[in-house]
Amino acid sequence: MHSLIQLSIVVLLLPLLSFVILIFFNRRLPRRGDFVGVGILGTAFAISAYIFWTVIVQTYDPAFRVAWNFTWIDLGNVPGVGPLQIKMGVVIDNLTAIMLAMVNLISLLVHLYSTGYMAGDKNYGRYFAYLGIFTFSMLGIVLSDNLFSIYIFWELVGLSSYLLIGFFFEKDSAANAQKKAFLANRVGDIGMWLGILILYSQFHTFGFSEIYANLAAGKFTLSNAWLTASGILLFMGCVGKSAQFPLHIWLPDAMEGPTPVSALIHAATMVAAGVYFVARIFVLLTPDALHVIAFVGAFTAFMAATIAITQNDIKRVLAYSTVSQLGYMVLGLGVGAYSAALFHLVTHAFFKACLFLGSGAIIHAMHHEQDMRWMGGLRKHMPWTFATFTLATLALAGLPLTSGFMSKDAILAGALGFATVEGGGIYYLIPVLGFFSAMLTAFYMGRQIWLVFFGESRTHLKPADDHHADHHAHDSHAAHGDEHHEEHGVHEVSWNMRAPLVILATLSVFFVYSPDPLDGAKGWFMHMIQTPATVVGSASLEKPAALATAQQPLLAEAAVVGAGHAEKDVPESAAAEKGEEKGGHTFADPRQAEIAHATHGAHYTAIYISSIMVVLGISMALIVFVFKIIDPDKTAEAIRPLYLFSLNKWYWDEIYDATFIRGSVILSKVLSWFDTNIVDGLVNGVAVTVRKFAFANAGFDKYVVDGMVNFTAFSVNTTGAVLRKLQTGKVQTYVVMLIIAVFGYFVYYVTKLVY
Amino acid sequence: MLSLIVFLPIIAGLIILAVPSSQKQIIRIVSLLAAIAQGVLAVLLWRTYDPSMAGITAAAGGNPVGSFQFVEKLPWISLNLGGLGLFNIEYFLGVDGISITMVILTALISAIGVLSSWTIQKQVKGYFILYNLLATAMMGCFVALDFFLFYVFWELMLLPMYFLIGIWGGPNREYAAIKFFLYTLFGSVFMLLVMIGLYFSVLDPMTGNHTFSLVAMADQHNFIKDAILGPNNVMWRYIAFSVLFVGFAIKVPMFPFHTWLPDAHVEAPTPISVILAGVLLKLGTYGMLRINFPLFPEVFHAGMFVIGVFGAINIIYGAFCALAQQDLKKMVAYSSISHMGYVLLGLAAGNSEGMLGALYQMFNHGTITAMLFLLVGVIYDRAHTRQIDKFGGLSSYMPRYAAVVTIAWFASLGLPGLSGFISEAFVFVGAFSSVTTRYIAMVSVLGIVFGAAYLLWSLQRMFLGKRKADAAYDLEVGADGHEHIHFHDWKGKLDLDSRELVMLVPLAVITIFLGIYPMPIMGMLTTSINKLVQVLTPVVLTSMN
Amino acid sequence: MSNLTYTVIFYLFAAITVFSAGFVVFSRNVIYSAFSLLFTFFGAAALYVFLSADFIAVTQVVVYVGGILVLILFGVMFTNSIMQSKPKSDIINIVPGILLLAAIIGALLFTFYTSHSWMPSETTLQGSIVQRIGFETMSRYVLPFEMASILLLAALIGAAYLARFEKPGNNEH
Amino acid sequence: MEQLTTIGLNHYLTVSAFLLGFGLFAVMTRKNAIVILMGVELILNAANINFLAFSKFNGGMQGVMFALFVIVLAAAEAAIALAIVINVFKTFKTVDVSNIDSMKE
Repeated sequence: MHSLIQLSIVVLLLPLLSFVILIFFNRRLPRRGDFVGVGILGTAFAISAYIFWTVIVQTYDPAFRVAWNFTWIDLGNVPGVGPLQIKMGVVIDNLTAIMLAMVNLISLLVHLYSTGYMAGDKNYGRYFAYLGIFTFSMLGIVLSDNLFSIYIFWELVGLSSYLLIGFFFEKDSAANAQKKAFLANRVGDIGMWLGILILYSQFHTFGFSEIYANLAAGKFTLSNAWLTASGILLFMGCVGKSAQFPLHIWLPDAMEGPTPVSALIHAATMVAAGVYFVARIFVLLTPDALHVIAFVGAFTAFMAATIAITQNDIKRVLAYSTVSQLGYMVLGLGVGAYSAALFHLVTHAFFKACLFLGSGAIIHAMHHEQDMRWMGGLRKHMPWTFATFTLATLALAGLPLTSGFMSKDAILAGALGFATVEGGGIYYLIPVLGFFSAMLTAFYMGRQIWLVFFGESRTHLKPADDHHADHHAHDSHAAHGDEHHEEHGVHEVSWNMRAPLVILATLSVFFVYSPDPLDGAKGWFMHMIQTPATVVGSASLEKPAALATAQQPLLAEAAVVGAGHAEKDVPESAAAEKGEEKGGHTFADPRQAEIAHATHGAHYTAIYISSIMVVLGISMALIVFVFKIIDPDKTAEAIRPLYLFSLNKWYWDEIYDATFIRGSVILSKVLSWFDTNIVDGLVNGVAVTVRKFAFANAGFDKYVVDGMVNFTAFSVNTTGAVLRKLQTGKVQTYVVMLIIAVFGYFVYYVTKLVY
Repeated sequence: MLSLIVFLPIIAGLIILAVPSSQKQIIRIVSLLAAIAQGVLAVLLWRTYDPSMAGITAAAGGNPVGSFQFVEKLPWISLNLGGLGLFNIEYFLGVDGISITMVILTALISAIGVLSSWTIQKQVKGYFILYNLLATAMMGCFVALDFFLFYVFWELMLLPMYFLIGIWGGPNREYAAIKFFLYTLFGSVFMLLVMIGLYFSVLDPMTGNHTFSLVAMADQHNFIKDAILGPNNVMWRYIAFSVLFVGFAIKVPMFPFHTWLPDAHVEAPTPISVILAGVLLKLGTYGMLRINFPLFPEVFHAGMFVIGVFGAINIIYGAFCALAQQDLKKMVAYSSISHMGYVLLGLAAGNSEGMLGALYQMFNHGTITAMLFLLVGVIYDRAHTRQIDKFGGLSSYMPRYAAVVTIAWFASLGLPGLSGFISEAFVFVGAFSSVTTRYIAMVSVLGIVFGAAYLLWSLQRMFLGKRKADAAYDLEVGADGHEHIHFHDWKGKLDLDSRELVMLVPLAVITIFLGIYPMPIMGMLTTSINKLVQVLTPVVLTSMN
Repeated sequence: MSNLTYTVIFYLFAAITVFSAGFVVFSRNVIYSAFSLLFTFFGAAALYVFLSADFIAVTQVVVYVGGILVLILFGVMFTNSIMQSKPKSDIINIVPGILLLAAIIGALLFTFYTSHSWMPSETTLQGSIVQRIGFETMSRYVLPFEMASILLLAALIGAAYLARFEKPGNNEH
Repeated sequence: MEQLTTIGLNHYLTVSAFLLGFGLFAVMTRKNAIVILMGVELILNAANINFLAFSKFNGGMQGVMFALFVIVLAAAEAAIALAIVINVFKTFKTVDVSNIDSMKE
């Protein structure tokens, strides 16, 4: 067992340990045991940092991969299949290493931040326990080497997000939100599960590498439509977790959870898991599936951006921007800009976490005021927050010199290239939507910055009626008990909440990733993460049977090139890697190669357009909110329908509520009525008829059959009663009878005698 | 050994018979000891069981006891019918992979049931005597390998169940008890007919006369070609299969025959609900596996699709009905209908994954549903109502209870890491892998979502949010300044007391452990199941890919 | 003595017997009927003499008149207090009684006189039969004789037991 | 005329018939137990007359012996009967047989 594997397993299990300790003993530990959580996460981060160092920095090899697995369930000698085992395992490659480090880092920072933010909450200890189990399941997703365990951790992530969203479960809104989130995820999960089933029913294995090997060997006997279907179904899992278009509704509501949780789960890690998963299964996605993914991503990015413009809740704005950014990533994957998408995943994780933690600081300082309309002028009061928040905002908007700029424009370049390769037409919609939402992003982020930090404080403008409706719930009281009641001033947050902001802000500057602020492709990241060869290239679309023959030579030469290209040669990995990616910019799949080439061509165009868009957006924000040339309210009035449309989030909630939720509730009522009245009624009806017949039968028995018996008894009885009268008990009566009898006999005798 | 494990409760019942009925505590303790002893024996059985032996049918060489283990085989009833030959019924016990797990489950659930019967105050003596009788009958059903013996135990089960529901039940208990009794009797009558028919169409390869031995029956070679249920008599075989299937489906319960279940559950006292859902429902599917399918494999093969459809109906229909319930116990009852649907679906798949999932689901459903009913009982003891809307915000006031409920609820909705998930997953894997039931599986996956829906909804309405205006409990501010919950006439501990923890924690631990590492149970199943699948498929499965 | 006187005497005694018997039956007064019973017994005894059963006749007088009649009189006295003016015993359902009486007697007489003709043997009992009774008793009827004696003893004891008076103080029932 | 003058068997039988009839009548109709007893005696006498008459006219001794035993039995019977009557009287304070029906129903 490779040492890295052991380390990674330790990393995986540490947060679970923290969960177990805290869930059982948090009340017995001092400070409710928050130091346990922070400490354990610190250790975990240290180890994962070591892994990162070894994998990324020391063995600077794109094809690096070590794997280990064990038999989890042994089904014995299954008829029709032969010996069959279900394996569980761990795989470490570059992507895993990076994700490990990222997840642990953000989780650690959030733990640290929470010690300040959640201080004094009555379930303080349990909160850290939940953070622990979330981190555990997230790491599980990152590390697992097969679909089954990914599905397991996938659902566990759903569980922990359920627990954390509903942390303030006494608020009905929170309870609803957690239920909504879990169910939406479940819908995605069953799609993903069906996708897994399609693959399993073919290969009787869950492991990635086995599946890819079988696929490359053309063992997939169903029609190719099934393969596309499996791809899209698996993507549904991502749609659920990463809040893509049909199932995006849960993410904004999830903001009911504590703000650090929003930062950790609903900005940085969990929602990114979907993208990570699609990246893992990228190689078995057929071009059709990729097209679907690309369009879904583009649409989501655009829609979320339009909604984000008009939201007033600071966290909701960020939530929708998250959805939109995730749309970017999915779009990137769809167009085959694999590494760009993952790059954006990482960068976005950092700056969006920074933004959320910053907003958390603001909310904390504003005594749980979340509505931007009543903020403003915080620039002076909270300089640290202001600085970090602005930096992160620039990164999100995608201004040059920030990490966001590099990743986003890589994706857009990929989109352009994709469009050109696919031959224009409808496919140009994708880059167009991308650029447009880039502009919108710049606009609403500018709006947010202005509303929050500049201008004068508008706290007093807040109408008193809904003052602290439920924001001022128990936690605010508990959290900052009395010191707020004496001095109500806004103040900078304490160090343990400031430090994470600073760290995250630094991580959203370009030089962390690439020496060239304009081209992320020159950086280490894009080098380490490279687009894998898909085992179902366009060549294999027509006749999957020929896929094996079509694929083998390509793979072979790819392997050669990869081996030649790689700085450090890791034979085991090169051998283990069939369908997985190869070193260098060589692609086993001609289509990918084409797209990559076109992307290179489109690189600078993308930069220009996107920069223009961003500048456009920001200047619009300035025009509207700084120079007041256009009055936002008047504009809103002017385009009221559009404004409402955006403000009400395109009415998705209403639509779903009217169709699915109401529908299923009504259906359930109907069915249970059917059950009690029709099915059960039928049963009872049978029972009743049987009883009726039985009663009739019983009547016959009682009055006729039994009647005869009783009549006999009765007659005997009466005769007895009559005859009893003769038994007077007087001797003389008997004598009389005797004599009468004798005389009777005599008469008889005489008559006999005479005649 | 098996006889001991079967008849231990009866012995306890006899002892109780001697105890004066005023000595309630002694009575309880005696039956508890018996249950514990039974559990110990079951564990012993489990440890000494050899998972490499398949069972199911007679081994090669016509060994009459097959590769069963712990076999006990004595002539029981043997009378000479002259023309009809020798009529011999054997006392034939034995276990294989399919039954050993059920034996363990039964022992476990009976012990839990005794514990939860502690609160029964009415006619304790009679209650425990009937209870022990029931325990014996259930255990007997799972280990009997002679069809006649099986039938005897099967019928023996009805009587105590009827009285336990009919005397110790809720307000509408007579109706429910009668309904349960008639329904099951209806099924078993047909079973009797088929049993006789089988007897006259099967020959024991050893002795050459007719036999009731299921081991002999499970081997198609032992059938007389032209007998009433012989291979040549196709129509009658189909009819026999159908009526037998209906008989077992009533116990499961399968869709059109399920309506006795909610009534019985709602009316029955908590321990009886636990037994009913934990063990009795399994007898239906166990009977299918042990009797219905192996004896008529070709009919089963033809009927897979139909069974699968009914399974899917159970899953989704049950989930929807549960979604609409106001009574918590009724919701749980419908949820177990839905979960037994998974079992049917897995059986219908007819391949190892599906069967494995089905059997594992049988075990897990036993433990999980037992938990659910115990938890319902806990809240009912305190609040004297089960209306979901009468609660709310409980988790602030009863944290321990809320925690266990959360575990149980999530186990029931198939959360990974808890045992329910693995069984459902395997059911779907199997159902999807077989061409016959692929599309059914696709539809039934919806059951996962709706299962989550009704469970989470009830969880939210009862435990989250704040106290409802018309809640079944009051709030009062205690000495320490915190709010405390207060039930109107509940003297006992507010949160779970130690007895309830002793009942619930083992189940929870089992659920979690088997969710992480299922091999302890699955390991015993696999060999038998692979053998069973071979028996069930006359032709090699082409549906696998 | 002449045949005619014989006949007359017979009729006389027969009449005495029958009429006194009738009086026994029909008189309302128990005392009277008891005493007229005396005459009946005497008449019967006389008839026995006519039937040349002189020993029986003597026994009849001794036993009946000297024993039974005295017993009966004692019984009368025990049961009916003499002081009360006339100890009555009224007659129930007299009419059917009379009818049956007539019927029985009529039937018997009818039988005797019409339907049967007795054929007496040549040899009839002549002279005294005391010696022959002695022989018969000791030879042929010895067993009935002994039994009779035992019976008498039993009757004696039984009668004494039944009729004894309990002392006042321990009253049965 | 010859019938009347020469005394034959029938005359005795007639007498006994009358006695029997009267005895039966007494047993039937009188309420006083003692009178009934007298009736019984009459019946016995009638029987005796019969026995003796028959034995006279066929010259056998059986009738005579039987009559002798009848008398003996009659004595015993009378004694027992009277004792019973007296007991009855002690119990019921009456000898009216129509009232002595405690065993009735």
